[in-house]
Amino acid sequence: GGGEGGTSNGEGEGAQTASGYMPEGAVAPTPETIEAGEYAPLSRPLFLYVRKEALKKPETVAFLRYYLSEEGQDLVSETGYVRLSSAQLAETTKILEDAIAEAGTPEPGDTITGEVVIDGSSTVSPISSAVSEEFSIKHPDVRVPVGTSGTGGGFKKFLAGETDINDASRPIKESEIEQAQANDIGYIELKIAIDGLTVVVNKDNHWLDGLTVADLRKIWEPNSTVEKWSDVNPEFPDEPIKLFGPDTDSGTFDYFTEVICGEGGASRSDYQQNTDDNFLVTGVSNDENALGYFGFAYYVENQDKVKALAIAP
Amino acid sequence: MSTPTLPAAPSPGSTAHELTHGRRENRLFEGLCAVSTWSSVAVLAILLTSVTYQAWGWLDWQFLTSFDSRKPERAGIFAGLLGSCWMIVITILFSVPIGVGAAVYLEEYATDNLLTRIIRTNLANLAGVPSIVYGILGLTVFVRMFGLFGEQGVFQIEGIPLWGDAVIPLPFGRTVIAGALSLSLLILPVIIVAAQEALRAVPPSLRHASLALGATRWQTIRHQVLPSALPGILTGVILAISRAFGETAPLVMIGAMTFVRFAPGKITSLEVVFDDPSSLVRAPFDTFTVIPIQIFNWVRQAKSDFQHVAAAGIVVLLVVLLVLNGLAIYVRHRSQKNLRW
Amino acid sequence: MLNAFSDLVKTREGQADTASEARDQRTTKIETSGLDFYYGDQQALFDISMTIPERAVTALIGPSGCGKSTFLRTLNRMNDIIEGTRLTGQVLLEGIDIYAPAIDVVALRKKVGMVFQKSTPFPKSIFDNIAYGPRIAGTSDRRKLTEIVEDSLKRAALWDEVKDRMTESAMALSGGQQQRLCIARALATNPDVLLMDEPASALDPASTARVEDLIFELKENYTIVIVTHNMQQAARVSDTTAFFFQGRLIEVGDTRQLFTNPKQKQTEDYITGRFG
Amino acid sequence: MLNAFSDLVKTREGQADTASEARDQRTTKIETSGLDFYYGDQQALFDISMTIPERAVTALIGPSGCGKSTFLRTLNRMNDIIEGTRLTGQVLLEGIDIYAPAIDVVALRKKVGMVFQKSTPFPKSIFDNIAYGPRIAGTSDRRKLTEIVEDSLKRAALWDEVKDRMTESAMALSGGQQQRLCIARALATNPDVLLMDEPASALDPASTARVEDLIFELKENYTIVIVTHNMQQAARVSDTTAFFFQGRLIEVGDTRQLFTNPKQKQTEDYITGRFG
Amino acid sequence: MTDSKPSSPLPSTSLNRSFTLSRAKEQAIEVSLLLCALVSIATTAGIVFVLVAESVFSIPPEQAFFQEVSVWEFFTGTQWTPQFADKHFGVLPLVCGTFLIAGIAALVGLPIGILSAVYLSEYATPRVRSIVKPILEILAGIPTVVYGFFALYLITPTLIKPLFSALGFDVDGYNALSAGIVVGIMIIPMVSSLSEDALRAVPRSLREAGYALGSTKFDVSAKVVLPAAFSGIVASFLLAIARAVGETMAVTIAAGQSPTMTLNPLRSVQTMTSYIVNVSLGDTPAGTIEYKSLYAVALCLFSITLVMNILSQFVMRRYREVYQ
Ligand SMILES: Nc1ncnc2c1ncn2[C@@H]1O[C@H](COP(=O)(O)OP(=O)(O)OP(=O)(O)O)[C@@H](O)[C@H]1O
Ligand SMILES: Nc1ncnc2c1ncn2[C@@H]1O[C@H](COP(=O)(O)OP(=O)(O)OP(=O)(O)O)[C@@H](O)[C@H]1O
Ligand SMILES: [Mg+2]
Ligand SMILES: [Mg+2]
Ligand SMILES: O=P([O-])([O-])[O-]
Repeated sequence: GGGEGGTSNGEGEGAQTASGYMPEGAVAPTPETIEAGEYAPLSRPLFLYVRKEALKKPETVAFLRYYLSEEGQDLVSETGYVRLSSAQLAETTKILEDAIAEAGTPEPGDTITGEVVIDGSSTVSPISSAVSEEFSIKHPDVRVPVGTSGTGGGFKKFLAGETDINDASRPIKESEIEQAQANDIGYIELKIAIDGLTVVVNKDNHWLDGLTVADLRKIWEPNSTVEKWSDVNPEFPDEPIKLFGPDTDSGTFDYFTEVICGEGGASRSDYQQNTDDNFLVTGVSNDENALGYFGFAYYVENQDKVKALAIAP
Repeated sequence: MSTPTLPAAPSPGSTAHELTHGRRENRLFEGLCAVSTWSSVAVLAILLTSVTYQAWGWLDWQFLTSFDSRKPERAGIFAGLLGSCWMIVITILFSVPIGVGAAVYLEEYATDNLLTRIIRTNLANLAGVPSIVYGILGLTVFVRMFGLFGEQGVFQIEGIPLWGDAVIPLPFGRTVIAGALSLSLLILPVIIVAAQEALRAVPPSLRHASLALGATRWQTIRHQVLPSALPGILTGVILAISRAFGETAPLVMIGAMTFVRFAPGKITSLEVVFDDPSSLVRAPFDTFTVIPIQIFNWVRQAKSDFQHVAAAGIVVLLVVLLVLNGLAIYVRHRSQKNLRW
Repeated sequence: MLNAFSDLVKTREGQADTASEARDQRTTKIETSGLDFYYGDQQALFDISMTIPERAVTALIGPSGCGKSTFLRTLNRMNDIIEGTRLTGQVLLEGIDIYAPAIDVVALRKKVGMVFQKSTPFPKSIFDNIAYGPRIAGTSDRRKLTEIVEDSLKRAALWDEVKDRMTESAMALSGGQQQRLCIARALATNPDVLLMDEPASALDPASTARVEDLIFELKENYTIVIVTHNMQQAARVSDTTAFFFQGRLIEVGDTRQLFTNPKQKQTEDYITGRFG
Repeated sequence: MLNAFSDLVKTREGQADTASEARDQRTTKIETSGLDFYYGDQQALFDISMTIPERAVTALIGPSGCGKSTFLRTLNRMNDIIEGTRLTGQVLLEGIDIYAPAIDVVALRKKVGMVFQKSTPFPKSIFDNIAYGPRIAGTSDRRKLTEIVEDSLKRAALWDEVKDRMTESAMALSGGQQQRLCIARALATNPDVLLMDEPASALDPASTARVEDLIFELKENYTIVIVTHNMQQAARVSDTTAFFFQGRLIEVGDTRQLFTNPKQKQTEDYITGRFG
Repeated sequence: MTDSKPSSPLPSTSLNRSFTLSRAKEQAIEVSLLLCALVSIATTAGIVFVLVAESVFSIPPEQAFFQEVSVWEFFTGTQWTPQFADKHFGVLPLVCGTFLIAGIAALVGLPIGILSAVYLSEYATPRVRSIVKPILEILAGIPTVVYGFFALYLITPTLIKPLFSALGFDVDGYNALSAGIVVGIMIIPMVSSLSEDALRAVPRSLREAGYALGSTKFDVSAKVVLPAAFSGIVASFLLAIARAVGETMAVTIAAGQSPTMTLNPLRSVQTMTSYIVNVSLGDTPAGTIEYKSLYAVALCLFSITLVMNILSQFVMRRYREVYQ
């Protein structure tokens, strides 16, 4: 393939050598831009929903405190998300401590045992898994299994009382609140990190560095006619466009379709989809003409394999 | 008809010429067949070396004794090893008695009627059902129990006498026992067919001799037929078990958890069992992972180092399988030595 | 050829004579009447009526496929285990119809032991082979078992040869020893009747002679029915001989008389080797 | 018994006589010298030296296991396909050593056809069975093939019976027809020599007669070597007979002379039925 | 040993069935063994029940998959988008993906398998056979995740990509070709061992007849033995293809998840099996139409493999009769 947009310089150490197409006002996703809210519209907060009943278990308390500790927030960065600012962190900690006080849970001792069951968002699960892993090294007798059923799937179990904590990449929905009331499930919402949705292309794509939201909509809207890159923008090469996206069960999908196409679930369907974002990374990194989107974390972990696009509103 | 040549001179005449002319397509075909055959061997060699190469440096004691981790260098297969062991033990407990029992019925009791003919045809068909379909069956029947008991974990039986406070969830949910039951159904046809063959190889004279001594049918089976068929049955069982060991799709359906940092029943060492024997009862009703699922999970990881972790897991799996196969060959060999007719 | 037979019979003439006298007083052990037997649709026995005297040897002879084995196996219902067989008529053992519904086949087979043409030792030790019958009958006392095993082996004239190797595999014995082992095994269940289907046909002459001697001795205590292809053998060991042909009982009578002076033409043709 | 044989031989005496005269002028087709043959370690043939005359029928007789089939199969190297066999000595076909390294076995077998005891039709149509040989030899012209098939079937005296069912499966033919089909199939490759290993032993008497007639006719054009268990048959169809015993060639000679006046004691014992 | 008079029907005899307990035990054993044998029937019944219940009947009936989606749409639709706002339930893309991969597998596995079988049964010395057969058995025993790994990390990047890219084709990272190739490798042992059985069942006399007519080994193998074993070979082919159709993990790992209606082997496709795995991994809530689609797809898969199995059994029985 080849492109008009100035692909000539081939190598380009560090993907940022702006040589490809870049729309006006595009912002690249970095921890800074996301935390500062500059990387709009594709950034969002991530939550834990905790069942109040579960808070009565000392192991849950210990786990959540660890989650919000300095070490826990380090794991947020390590897994590629953006940690809370200290003000935000203080706010979340307060919500948690108030709830603990309300539940009247005894102070956890040195040796805690038991189980904290987590399920939910695949976006959040890397953080929860990392926290779980480190936590269980400190407290070997506490088991913290982390499932990845997606935010919606996780809520189903959470609201049936099967899990203690639900990872969520979006706030709880009206319908889910109703379900909670019906099932008499009390919960608290803890904001624990910020995520940027990242739109990525192949590492060897040298002619594209950014897109507008409008471009993205053109590509992703239902029944989109975009088959080649040149259908998006005549300046782009006349190559087939290969699309990768998360599974429709995921909050990431809901969020992206909502923001880009204006309605949750509204998307073209002829792209390669997978529950597992890792599939998408591999897919995009294997294909020069690919474009995909997934959570910022996966991008951070795979910066050497894929290139993030700057997005203009 | 060629003209008669006199015996004396081996002339370079027509006969001699006729008889000494070679053929090429023969060689070509043999070559093709040989290449085909040896290419399979080559594929195996490539597969083994490439996997071993990728696993090199990753397969160490730490790998065998660690739980899974988000960091490839910390990730280990311990949970999968224990999970696989539990899975296999329970699968054996279910499938071997039922499989051998079914084979004994078909070979020793069944008369040729519609029912037995249906059973036999059905067995052949079952052997060809894709494994994932067994997963769906297991999911509906063993995990969810048709939803008879509502959602998972809602209904539990506690304080079983002898077992103590071990909790048996009903429905079973995504537990070892649900997986093992599904795998049992999966390998049952294999075991039955192998056991049937072993039973058929027992000479009828042995049965007649026993019956003529006033043994009942069951005594004859129990004391004469089964012991004689045992090596054959064992071989079949081992091969079936090694199939179950590598089976992934049904367990994915059952929902064996992919990121598990614990062993079923919290049994991480022998001490745990001694301290709290009821953990042995709890384990089958615990969530689990198995080696092939861990491999599947690692293969899907984007971090390229997980590729090596997966390869290390594959080496462990293949070693276990080769040991099982070796065992089968050994048993077969022993039986040929011990039982001569 | 007739001469050859008379020669043979003569060798034991004294015995045969006394036996012949004894027979008249002897009671009937087994009696069959109007026995028909079918393998599926194919009839293998036609209307067999004969009596088998107690404590004597009855030989069944006849060409291959004439139904000797089939008849023998009706006597302890071993034919039951072949699918699709059917029997009409009666077999009375000590006056009791062994095909009556109330009969326990297992008990019957303990009472009516059987030894096959090809020796069939179990792939176990010599001891376990002999002890098998008593064990399944419920004897578990080791002393008692040892006693039974020794006694049975002695009766089968095998004790001296194997007494030091009781734990060795029975498969390691010679053909003749294996056959006597099978006889001992049958004796261990303490039967009244011993059925033998060509028990020596797979053996070398020396072993055959030992087995024949054994049969001769055993008849003091047991009722013996033996199938044989070998007419010399029938002449040597039996008191009564029955000649079967194409599923029918052609002639039955005192062995000596049957061989020297058969009543039926078919019998004569057979024993003089004109067919078969 | 000797008389019975002479009777048989007489029925074709006229022919045999003329044949006998003809033989002296006849050339040798095959000559073996010092032939030893081994299956693994076991020697099956010992120092066989004999000549087989052209355009005549040579019969090989002898008791079971004496090496007749083995000898026959050395003549077209069919033994080659059995693993672990070994041969020393020579087999000359028209003076050429067929075991020489330069020899193309495939061409040899076309020249030396073979028919087996049990007929072996391929599970194909009658036509394809006969056309098989010519086809693998490279003939693909349908007209030519049809010609060959018709001709071969006629020579094998089968044409009239099957001419309307050429596309039917050869498996549907009767035993005798199948055997003649196999002969026709062998003829279709246009051999010089025809080896037949008990070609009629699985057939009923009527079919046997037809095959024998056929052999008798074929010898006008072919050199035929036939193995048979049936001495009457050997006497009826062959010009020369060779008697094998325990892997050795005991006697070979004019058929009539061998049956009426065997030189060796063993031969006489065998043909008079004293063993075998 | 009692003297007895023939006639008295019920004398005190040891022959009567006195000890009914042991008879009851015998009976109980037989019944429980029968129950064991019936487990296999129950399994089949269970499979059919589960698949049919969820997709055709279900309680209440109007929630059955085929109530919400017409059978016509299911079997003729060319779009499979159960999880989108705009849902389509045309199973053809999945069937197409399945058969594309099975087809590639057949192209790879059947010729190699049958040629190996010929080699083993006609050419190989016993020594070679004794080496090669266990190796093929090992190949058959390797778990399918391993094959998936093999396809994704070895075949695609080092074989398919360079080769087809050099030829100017566009290759997806996940593609049907590499998945098809490994599935083909997987079925080789099955084809070769079943076909070898069929070849060996051809009577030796037929081979000898062939040789006696001046056939080369090639002639005998190709023109006598193979045609004679034809139906046995066909049966092994059918079984192997059924296996390829039902293969799951290797395909899930290596072929991608795109339900596209394509016959291009370089594209990413989704098979019926990998759709099932995908749904179950995503943990779609039970009771939704997407979830039920899993059962409908599984029913479709089950029917296809069942038909192939039955066909192959039928064919196999036919060939057994040939030599009788
Ligand atoms: N299991 C069976 N099923 C069907 N037919 C049978 C069976 N056993 C024997 N027969 C037939 O019954 C007839 C009598 O057989 P039987 O074995 O009693 O003969 P036999 O006199 O013992 O012969 P042999 O001396 O060869 O042992 C024969 O025609 C035989 O083919
Ligand atoms: N394939 C073989 N492997 C080993 N030994 C064999 C083989 N074929 C034949 N023999 C042995 O070679 C000897 C001669 O056998 P051959 O078949 O030539 O005898 P035959 O005269 O044709 O007997 P028959 O009349 O029974 O056909 C026999 O002892 C036989 O056991
Ligand atoms: Mg018999
Ligand atoms: Mg022969
Ligand atoms: O975060 P999600 O797994 O719901 O996409």
